[in-house]
Parts: sequence; structure tokens; C-alpha cells
Amino acid sequence: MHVEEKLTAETFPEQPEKATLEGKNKFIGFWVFLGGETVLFATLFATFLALRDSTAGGASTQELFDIKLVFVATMLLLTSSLTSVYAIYHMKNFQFGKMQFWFGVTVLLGLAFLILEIYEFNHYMHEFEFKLTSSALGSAFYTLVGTHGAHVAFGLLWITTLMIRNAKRGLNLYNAPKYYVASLYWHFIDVVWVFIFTVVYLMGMVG
Amino acid sequence: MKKLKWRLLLLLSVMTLVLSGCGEPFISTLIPAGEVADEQFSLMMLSTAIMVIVVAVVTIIFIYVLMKFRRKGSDKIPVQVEGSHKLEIIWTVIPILLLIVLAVPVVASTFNLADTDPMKKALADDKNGGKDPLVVNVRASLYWWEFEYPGYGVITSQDLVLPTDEKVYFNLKASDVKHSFWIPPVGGKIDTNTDNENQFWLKIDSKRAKEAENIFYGKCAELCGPSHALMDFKVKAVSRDEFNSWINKMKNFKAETVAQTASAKQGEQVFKDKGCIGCHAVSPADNRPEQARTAPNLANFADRERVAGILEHNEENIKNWLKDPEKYKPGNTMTGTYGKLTEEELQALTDYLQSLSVEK
Amino acid sequence: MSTLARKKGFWPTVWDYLTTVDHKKIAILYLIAGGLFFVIGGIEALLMRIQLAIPENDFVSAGTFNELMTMHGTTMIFLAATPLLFAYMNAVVPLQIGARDVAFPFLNSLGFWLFFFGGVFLNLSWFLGGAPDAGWTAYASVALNSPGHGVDFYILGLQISGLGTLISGINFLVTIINMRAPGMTYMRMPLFTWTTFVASGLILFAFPPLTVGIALLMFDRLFGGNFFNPALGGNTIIYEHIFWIFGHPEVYILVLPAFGIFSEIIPTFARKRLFGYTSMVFATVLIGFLGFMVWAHHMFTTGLGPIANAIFAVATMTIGVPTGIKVFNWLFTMWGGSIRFTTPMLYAVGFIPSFVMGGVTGVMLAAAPADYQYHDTYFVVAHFHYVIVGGVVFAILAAAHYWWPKMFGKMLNETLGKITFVLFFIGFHLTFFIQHFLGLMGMPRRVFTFLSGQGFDTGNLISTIGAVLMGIAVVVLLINVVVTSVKGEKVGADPWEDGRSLEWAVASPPPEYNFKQTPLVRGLDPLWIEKMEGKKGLTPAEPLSDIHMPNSSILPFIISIGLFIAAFGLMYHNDYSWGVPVAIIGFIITFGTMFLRSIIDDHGYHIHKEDLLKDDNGGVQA
Amino acid sequence: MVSENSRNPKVDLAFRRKKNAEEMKHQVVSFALMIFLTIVAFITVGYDGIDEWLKVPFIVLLACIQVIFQLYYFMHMNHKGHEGPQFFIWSGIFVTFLTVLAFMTIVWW
Ligand code: HEA
Ligand code: HEA
Ligand code: HEC
Ligand code: CUA
Ligand SMILES: [Cu+2]
Repeated sequence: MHVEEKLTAETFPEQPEKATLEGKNKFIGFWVFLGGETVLFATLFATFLALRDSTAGGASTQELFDIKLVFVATMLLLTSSLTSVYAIYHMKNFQFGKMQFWFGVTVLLGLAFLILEIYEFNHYMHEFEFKLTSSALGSAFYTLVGTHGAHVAFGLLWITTLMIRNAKRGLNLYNAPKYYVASLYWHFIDVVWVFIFTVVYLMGMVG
Repeated sequence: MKKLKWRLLLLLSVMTLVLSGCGEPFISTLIPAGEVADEQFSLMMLSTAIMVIVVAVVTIIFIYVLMKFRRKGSDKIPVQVEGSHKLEIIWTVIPILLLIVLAVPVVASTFNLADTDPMKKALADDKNGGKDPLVVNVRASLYWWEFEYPGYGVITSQDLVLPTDEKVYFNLKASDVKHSFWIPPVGGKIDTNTDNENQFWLKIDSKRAKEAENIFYGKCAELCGPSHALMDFKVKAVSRDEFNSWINKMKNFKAETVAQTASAKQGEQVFKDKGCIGCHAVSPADNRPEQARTAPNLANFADRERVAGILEHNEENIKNWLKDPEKYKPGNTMTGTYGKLTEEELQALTDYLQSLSVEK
Repeated sequence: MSTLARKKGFWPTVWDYLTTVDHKKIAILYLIAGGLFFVIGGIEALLMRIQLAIPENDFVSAGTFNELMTMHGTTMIFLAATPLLFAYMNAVVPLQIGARDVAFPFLNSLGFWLFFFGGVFLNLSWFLGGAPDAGWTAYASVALNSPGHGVDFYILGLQISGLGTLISGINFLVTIINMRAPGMTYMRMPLFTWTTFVASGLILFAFPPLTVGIALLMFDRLFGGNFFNPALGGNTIIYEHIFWIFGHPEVYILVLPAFGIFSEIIPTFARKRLFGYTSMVFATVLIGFLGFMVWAHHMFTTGLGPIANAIFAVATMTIGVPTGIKVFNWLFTMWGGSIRFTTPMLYAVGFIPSFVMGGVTGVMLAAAPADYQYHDTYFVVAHFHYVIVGGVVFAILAAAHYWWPKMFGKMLNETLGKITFVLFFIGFHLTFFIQHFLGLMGMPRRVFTFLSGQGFDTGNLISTIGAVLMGIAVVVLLINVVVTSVKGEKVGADPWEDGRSLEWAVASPPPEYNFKQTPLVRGLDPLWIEKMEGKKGLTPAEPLSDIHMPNSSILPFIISIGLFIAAFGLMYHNDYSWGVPVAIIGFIITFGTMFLRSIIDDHGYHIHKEDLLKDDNGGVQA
Repeated sequence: MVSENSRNPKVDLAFRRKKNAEEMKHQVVSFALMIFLTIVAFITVGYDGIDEWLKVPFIVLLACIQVIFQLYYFMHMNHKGHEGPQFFIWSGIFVTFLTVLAFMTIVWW
């Protein structure tokens, strides 16, 4: 199938993300990239685990973390994963408007998560004097969670760009893979968060 | 027949090894002088033997193939062989067998050399405190070594005095960056980390120590800065009796009484005035915490083999060192900490330093 | 290239290369840049060897020596060996699988420019206050203790070039998964493609840890982090693990493509198909897999404890088995063959005993208690130069001669080639064989000098002489390149006459679209199959039609420059007030350009059928 | 895209829509399960009655299950044509496992 072809719901392929060679390349390439990202986060997680008790006399994870805040953040991000599934669902049905809407919801949820995280960091720094520079734990915590936060921020910018760029054009085989891959990225961010809330926060509260 | 050939080959290669020189007995791993080094040496020889076999087999096939199958003008197309299961099994299984032969002693030896339980017991016991078996705490700093005998409350630097024919246990760490403690003829190295203490043991064989004139060279084996190459120390191998007498002298050493001549006494004063004393202790019983011990303990300085670990020990070199340590050990932490010394002060300091001895 | 220059003039050619997304031109860029860095790294090696020629030499100072040593290792591994292998991967892999291009031409170009600017940044350290001096491993405590900005250059330069390497790795993976011609199943892929595939997989999983490791180092050095500061709970051993989790796979990233190159050359010049193809593939994958489970063999003396040491020792030894499978398969490929000793074949033949020597000393190093003696001595230096120079550099030189005609359309001079080989081979063994003994005799590595009277004098002198021979050999090679490009003769599609894989089915150099019609692959060694059946070319798998091509773009270059600028800002942000703004500007350039890339549609263009018909020198003759 | 040329677009479309809708239902169910697992994990931690040595493996297990849901349902790794993704993700997980294991056992001081 050709990229620039004008499509209708009938002619729209079942797997629009893989209908062109470019799309297939993007698809597999992105998964490969996620394999690498897995290892990137693995290293950060491992470092955090090795340093999680290295408070150097400063605040420990038990003192810092607040279960309610983390729970809200988790719910926001998990839900945003579902909304992006909805978006892709509508993409497959060639319903551009609905897809854009659900991606919009995803972005809003992600934004709320990010704001919460910024608030949280701010809180730690001012209430507990817990900074990147204050202990090995501080360095490991901000680097791991911050790297995840940077991924969230990048994902938000990415999806927003896609939405704005394609708002007038509608769905075609050139941008369908892009949307699809962006949603994969978003899910991956969620996967990482599942481990962050488990390994960093919950295990940190257990001690 | 074939076996004989291999044995011959083995012999030959060991011979070449010997002939090409094993280095000097005070520094070479090929002339082991202690139990640990022996164990490692025998592993080295075993693995070398296996590897010689491997290399020989490959080389024989290799040479045969190159002689036999060169293209000789003709445009013949050789048979396109796909492979051979039988051959492939052979060259999978035989290497596995060879590796098992190597792996078993490797694992055994790894555990044996890491066994430091006697030290833990000795240290846990207050009365013993590291006397029996002897325990030495090693602390590496840019670019010098401190050796503490916790059982005796004695600290010394640069020259490590060890009794022969008994296991000595070590606790090792670094105070600034990572270094590594290595006495090649006595045993393999272990890193001195900044984060933790490492432990191991060594044992010197008195007979073979004699061949090295009872002095072994120690090296820092981890890149630590510009003078990494110069971070040497010396090991004096002495009998248990000599060791006992030495450690007693160290314990009873009175730094205040050593300066006898006028010049030495003047030197003692300069040593205080110039702030040398702020870094260098002159008593083996240095009670300051280790962070405060930022320079080699000079208590038995005059007995040392070398000045600063590398320069031959004589008056000339002491003066040279004091005049410009940077010239001899770039990047050392003594440089520029005490201003300029006059010729007179130098002489006085040297005389004083030369009097710091437990042997004289 | 020279023909292009004549056709186009100098600046248009430069522009062409700055913007190219054609894998064949990117290959040439990699070859030039990698070659340049190889010469730089080699000169650094020579300077070190001169300093070590005699005891207590003062040719260079202690500090300078550490800089040379660090830059030599870093440059050779990251900026010379890897890119040179990438050059051949780019030039050959798409051809070998019958593809018109790589999967992501734009990213291909981005990968190159990131690598290049990272390398330039790193080397600028020589002129901006001193090069890194903490060894290519940059262990945390020395690296944090190193004054000046040397280590910062290392951290930021490697970060940028590492990103480029990662991108290229992903690109090769996707290319090989998705772009194979009809009939080119996995088990028909030439071994060079296979090893590229596995090496790219290793890049994918090994470079992220490096990225993290040096990022942590960057936090500690530039932003007050405490990962490696024991006083505040940090731990330097973490860095060692992270580095070697990357570092060990990295050596297989280097050597696997080298194995691939020899697996192409040996069958070609023995005129015999690769013996045990299946087990070769299997061994390659196994080496890649095991490569991730042995990293702590670089840390036997760190004090990990006997359990860890024993496990890693045994795990390490197992790698000898698949590697042995390969060695014997090469030998038996030649067995019964009809061997022609061309320059590439000489390297292949020289490689086998040299590499085996290095490999078996590797297994000796894996014997943990014995490694307590070997570690950080010249024995290790000897080991890894035997595998790296005897394996990787020989492969790079072999490939240069082997694929030069394919890349440039002209054959390198064989006589000069053989002279290079002989000099290099002798020089190599002279330099490194003796180092085994130096190490055993107690000489630590990374020493800027040694005192006389320890028995190290003669050995070091011999070693230096050998290095000089290698230097002369490289100069002869450079002369060869110049001579060839001035007066070498043009060659056809299959200049070695015994080509087996698809790259020899297209013109030398290939047209920009590689294959006019995608070929149909009917087995291993597709070209050989067709030749044996008396055909001149390959069967096309599709009718002649328009060919889709990607557009050139300057954006990869700009993205890379952005990071280059940002790196300066980050490095100096503690010293100068302009640091932060410059970093921000750099990042704006990079991310702004990425943003542009994502919003500007780029559909490429088509080469029309009529034009293809006119252009009769390319592609598959059907 | 099996029936690319031979299909009747209208019927096919209806069929596909139905299939998609059905799959979406599965997605919602797995989402519900994920939320449930998350809540269980949070409650486990908040609840004082359980031994700490049990809590940690338990919540890690929950996280793993949840991630499998994400990967296989939300990210469609259960679909055909995902052999590549499976290979690379699992390889990544393998390296992850080794790294984390090492850092929790041999970096202890
Ligand atoms: C291309 C690069 C390359 C390759 C291929 C290898 C291959 C191997 N390496 Fe090497 N290595 C390095 C590059 C490489 N290495 C570098 C750069 C360093 C130093 C880093 C630094 O500190 O700066 C290093 C250091 C190094 C060490 C750490 C030493 C130390 O610092 O103390 C060890 C220890 O185990 C080791 C082992 C091995 C082994 C077992 C192999 C095996 O893969 C070899 C397998 C091959 C064979 C065994 C030969 C062929 C096999 C047969 C003919 C079959 C029969 C064989 C037997 C039965 C034995 N290497
Ligand atoms: C791919 C990797 C690679 C390659 C190819 C080489 C190649 C060489 N290396 Fe090595 N080396 C390393 C990787 C490599 N090295 C690494 C990783 C280290 C460890 C660093 C560390 O400890 O941190 C190391 C360390 C190292 C040391 C130990 C330093 C020390 O521990 O103190 C030595 C010493 O002899 C050495 C020598 C050489 C020599 C002589 C060559 C020769 O093969 C080089 C041959 C090339 C030339 C000689 C170039 C010739 C060019 C010209 C003559 C140019 C003239 C022409 C023009 C200007 C137009 N290297
Ligand atoms: C800042 C601390 C400091 C001060 C002050 C200092 N030194 Fe040192 N000194 C050192 C260090 C550190 C070394 C070890 C240097 C090395 O080997 O890298 C050393 C080494 C020496 C040595 C060689 C020791 C040996 O065992 O071989 C002598 C002798 C010495 N200093 C004498 C002096 C004298 C005399 C003075 C005063 C004039 C002085 N030092 C002042 C830190 C200091
Ligand atoms: Cu201390 Cu090297
Ligand atoms: Cu390794």
C-alpha cells in the first residue's frame, strides 16, 4: 500500500501501523529500541537498589514517601495507559476524531502525573532537605525517578506534536505508524512506573 | 607416539619459557616464594600446558592445510562440503573436557585463597587482637602505603615487615582512590577499595625468600594517578624471632630520644616548625584516627630500603626528595606544603631523619 | 569519490556528504573518520611505546602518559575499531541481503554524525586543558579525583558518540529483520550479516549501561551527585560493574563482525562453502549470549568473594567452546579447498593462529586465582592486543582490501598490500608476544615508566621496535590508498572472481539504488549458485518498476552539532556563567531540529523506470 | 491483511469492527485487573500484619504480573507478528535480571 493514498474506513488496513514498509520498520525498530530502554532502566534500578539504604544520615525512604501521593500518581498513569489503548482502538477503526480525543485525555492525565511528580520533588527538597547532592540515595532516587519523569515529559511533547501536526490531515498510512509507536512508548513508560512504584516507593516504605 | 609428540612439545615450550628468562626473584611471578604464589603458579602452568596443546593442534592443522591446499593454477572447483557432525562433536567435546580439567582446580583454589576465617577469629578475641595469626591492616593512599599491626599497636609505612613460614592475614583498604596491593613473588594482588575492606592471606617461604635476599618488591597495580607507576613498597621477609624482636623495638621506640647530634636536634625542631609533624608521625604508636594520618609514619625511616618507595636510601636522595618531591613523584600530596627549605635546614632534617631507626 | 569531485566540484561534494543518507556514502564517511581516529590512536600508541622503550625515560611526563594511554584505549575502541566495522557493515550488509537501503537512512546519517562529533569533542580535550587520564575504564575513584576537565571530555564525548553507536545498532537490526530480499531466509544470510546482526543486538543491550554509567559519573563530577562518594553512602564498585556489563559485550561487538569478515574471505579464496554454516551461526549467537554473563572476570581482584569469582571464572571459560567451533570450521573450510593467497586471505590466514593465541590467554585469565597474578599487568595488555589487533584490526585491514573495489571501484595494489601485511604481522607479534613475559615478570600495566634493574628493559625495547614496524606498515597502506585512487584501474562487479554473496552481483561501486530489481535468493551463497549454474546474474524477484528513494537531509548534522554545543555548556557550567545558556542553546538546536524533522513530511522521491532502463550498469542483470 | 484483494469491504469492515470491539473489552478487563493488583500491592504495604520478608517478594510478583498484562495486552505482544518484539523485550529482561541480581548480591558494602 502506498503512503499517500487517501483512505476510507473500508480501505483502511487492519494493521495500519504495519501496512507500509516504513511502518513495519518503525514498528520493529521501536520495539528494538524499547529492548534497549529496558536495559537502561535496569541499570538505574539496580543502582538504586544497591544504594537504597545509603542515606548518609539524611532522610530515609520510610520518612520521605507518602503512600497517598504515590497512589494517586499511579492511578493517573495507569489510567492514561488505558486511554491510549482507546486511542489506538479508534485508530484501527479509522475514527480519527475519537482517536485524537483519547490521546488528548492521555496527555492530560500524563500532565497531571508530571505536575504531581514535580510537586513531590519540590516537597522532598524543601521539607526534608533531600536533594541529588545530599546522599547517594538522593542521587539514585532523583536519577531513576527523574529519568522516568523525563520520559513522561518527552512522551507528552511527542503525542501533542503528533496531534497538532495531523489535526487537519486526518489519519493516513504515513502517520498511523507514528501514532502507534507513540502509544507503545506511552505504555512502556507505564511499565517502568509499575516497577518504580513497587521497587522505589512500596519497597521503600516497607524498609 | 602421538602422546610422546605432545609431551615433547610441552617440554619444549616450558623450556622456552625458562630460557627467555623468568625475571628477577624479588618481583617475578614466575619465581614464586610462598604458598599462595605457588598455588597460583601451578594453575598458571596447568593452564599454559592446556593452551599449548590447543595452540599446537590448531597450528598443526593450520600448517597442513596451508601446505596441502594452495591453489595450483588449475581452475578446479573443490567439493562444496556442508559440514560434518562427527567432526563438530569432536571439537565441541574435547575443549569442554579440557576446560573441566582447568575449572576444577580453579574453583578449589578460589575458595582456598579466600579463606580468612582465622583472622576473623583472631580479631574477635580481645586478648589476641591480631597477634596469632598475625594480622596486618594495609591502607593505601596516593602514593604511599601504611601498615598497621593491630595486635601490637604498631604503625609503619612503605616497608612491610613480615615473618616467614606462617600465614599472615591482611585487611586492606584505600583512603583516597582505589589502589591494588601486589607482591608478585609472594601472591596475587587484591584491590584496596575506598568503600570497604578486603581480606586475604599470604605466606612467605623462608628458603626461597633467601634467594631474593629477603626483600620483595611490592607494587600498586591499579591506575591511581600520575605517580601510579612509582607507588612501590618493599617487603622484608624475616624469621619469626627477628620479627618478634623488631616488633618489640617498634613498640618501645621513643621518638624523643633518637636525636643525638646537634644537627639532628636542630632537624627535630625544623620538623616541628615546618609542620612536617602535622602529617608525619615519628612514633609507631600513632593514636590519631586514620584520616589524620595523611603521610607515611617516619618512626623507622632510617631503616627503610628506599626513600619514598623508589629512591635509593641515602643522604643525597633524602635531600633531593625534600627539596622537590614533585620531581620524583609527580602529583604527590607532600609537594608545596612546607615552603622552601634552606641548605642548613635540609642538612638538619636529613640528619634527624637518618636518626629515626629502631635497628641502630 | 574523485570522479564525483570532478563531476561536482569541491563544495557541492562536501554538501553531498554532509547531507547524504545513502548507506554507501555513509560507509565512506565511517571509513574516513574511523581511519583518521585509528591513525590518531596509533600515534598515541607509538608515543607511549617510545616513552617505554627504555627505563626511567622522560620523553613524556607522567601526566601526559596517562592521557596518551587513556586516549589511545578510548580512541581505538570507540572511535576507530567500531566505526571502521560500521563502515563495512554499511557498505556491505544491505547489498548482502539484497536491500536497496538500510531501514532508516536518516537515522543512519544521524548515527554517523553523532559518533563523529562525539569523537571530535573527545579529541578537542588535547587543546582545551588536557585529555582524560583515568584509563579507558574511567573507574570512579580515579575519575572523580582527576583535576581539570579531561574526564569531562571523556564523559560527554562518549555519551554523544555512544548514542550514535546505539542508533546505528538499532538501524542494522531492523534492516536485517525487515529488508531482506525474497528468499533470503535467516539461515541463508551470509555470516558477515549474521555477525552484524548479533553484534548490533549486543550494542542494543550493552550501550545503555554505558550511557547510565557515564551519566552517573557526570552527575558526580559536574552536578554534585554522590553515587561514588563513600563519604555520603556512595559506592564505586557499582561503577565497575556497570562499566564491565557494557565493557565485556563491547569486546564481542568488536570481534564478532571481525569473525564475520573472515567467514566471508576464507570461503571466497578457498573456493569452498563455509564449513558448518549452521554451527557457525549457532556459535555466533551463543557467544553473544554468553557475553552478558561473564563481565565480572574483569573484577576478580575487586574482592567480590569466592562464590562470585568461581561462577564468573567458569562462565568465562565456556566462551572458549563456541569460539573453538568457529576456529575449526575456518580450518576445515580451507581443508580440501583451493586456496589463493590474496592480501585479504593473508590477513585471514594470519588471523587464525594470532587470534587463537589471544583467545587461549583469555582462558588463562579466566582462571580466577591465576588472574590475581595477571590482572593489571602487561599479560593482560598482551592478551587483549592479541585478540583485538590479531582479530579485529586484521579483519579491518583484510576487509579494506577485500571490499575496497566494491566501495570505490578500484582494486588496492596487491604488492603494496602484501608488504603492509608482512610488516604489520611481524611488528604485531614482536610488540605483543614479549609483553606476556613482561607481565609475568611483574610489570604492571598503565605505568608511565619503570625503574631499571627489575628485568623489564630488553622486553620493552623489543616491544617498541615492533610497534614502529606496525607504524611503517600503516604508512605503506596509506601510500597504497593514495596510489590506488590516483591510478588504480576500474574493476567490474566481481573483481575477485570467486565472489559468493550478493554484493558481488552489483556494479562496483553500486548504483545509488543498489539493485535495479530486487534479486530472488535461492540458497546460501546466492551468486555462487547462479554462477555454478552458468548464469551471469541473479534472477529478479520483481518486474522493473519505479524505485523509492529517501531524501538527503542536513538535519542529522545539525542535531549532532546541537549536542556538541550543549556538551561544552554542561562541561563549563561550574566555571563560567555562559555554561548554562550555551547548554540550553545546544539542546534547543537539537530538539528543535528533531521537532522539525517530525513535523515536515518526508516522502522521499522516485527514480523512474525509464531512467533505470537508461542506466544499464546497475543492478541485477536479468 | 490476508484477504486484501478478495474481500467484500462492507462485511469485512463490520467484522473487523466487531473484533476490535471485542478486543477492547479484553483490554478493559485487563485494565481492571491491573488496577486491582495495584490496590492489593498498596494495601499490602500499608497493612502492618504481614511479615516484611513476605511483603517484598509479593509486591514484586504483583508488579511482574501487571507488566505482563501491559506488554501482552496493551502493547499487543500477544498478537501475531510480534516475534521480534518478544525476542528483544525478553532479551532485555534477561539482561535486566542479571544486572539486578548482581547488584543485589555482589555489591553489598
Ligand atoms: C576483541 C576483544 C576481546 C576478545 C575477543 C576477548 C576474548 C576473551 N577474553 Fe578478553 N579482554 C579484552 C578483549 C577481548 N577479550 C580486553 C580489551 C581486555 C582488557 C580490558 C581492560 O582491562 O582494559 C580483556 C580482558 C580479559 C580478562 C580480564 C583480565 C584482567 O583484567 O585481569 C579476562 C579474564 O577472564 C578475559 C578473558 C577472555 C576470554 C576467556 C576470551 C574468550 O572469548 C576467548 C575465546 C577464544 C579461544 C579460547 C581461542 C579459540 C578456541 C579454541 C581453539 C578451542 C579450544 C580452546 C580451549 C579448550 C581453551 N579478557
Ligand atoms: C582497538 C583497540 C586497540 C588497538 C588497535 C591498539 C593498538 C595498539 N596498542 Fe593498544 N590499547 C587498547 C586498545 C587498542 N590498542 C586499549 C583498550 C588499551 C588499554 C588502555 C587503558 O589501559 O586504559 C591499550 C593499551 C595499550 C598499551 C598499554 C598502555 C599501558 O598500560 O600503560 C600499549 C603499550 O604498548 C599499547 C600499544 C599498542 C600498539 C603499539 C598498537 C598498534 O597496533 C598500533 C598500530 C598503529 C599505528 C602504529 C598507527 C600508525 C600511523 C602512523 C604511523 C601515522 C603516520 C601517518 C600519517 C600521520 C599520515 N596499547
Ligand atoms: C601535607 C602533608 C605533608 C607534609 C606537611 C610533609 N609531608 Fe612528607 N610526605 C607526605 C606524603 C603524603 C608522603 C608520601 C609521598 C609519596 O610517596 O607519594 C611524604 C613522604 C615523605 C618522606 C618519604 C617517606 C618514606 O617513608 O620513604 C619523607 C622523608 C618526608 N615526607 C619528609 C617530610 C619532611 C621532612 C617534611 C617537612 C619539611 C614533610 N615531609 C612534610 C606528606 C607530607
Ligand atoms: Cu596506587 Cu596505583
Ligand atoms: Cu571481558
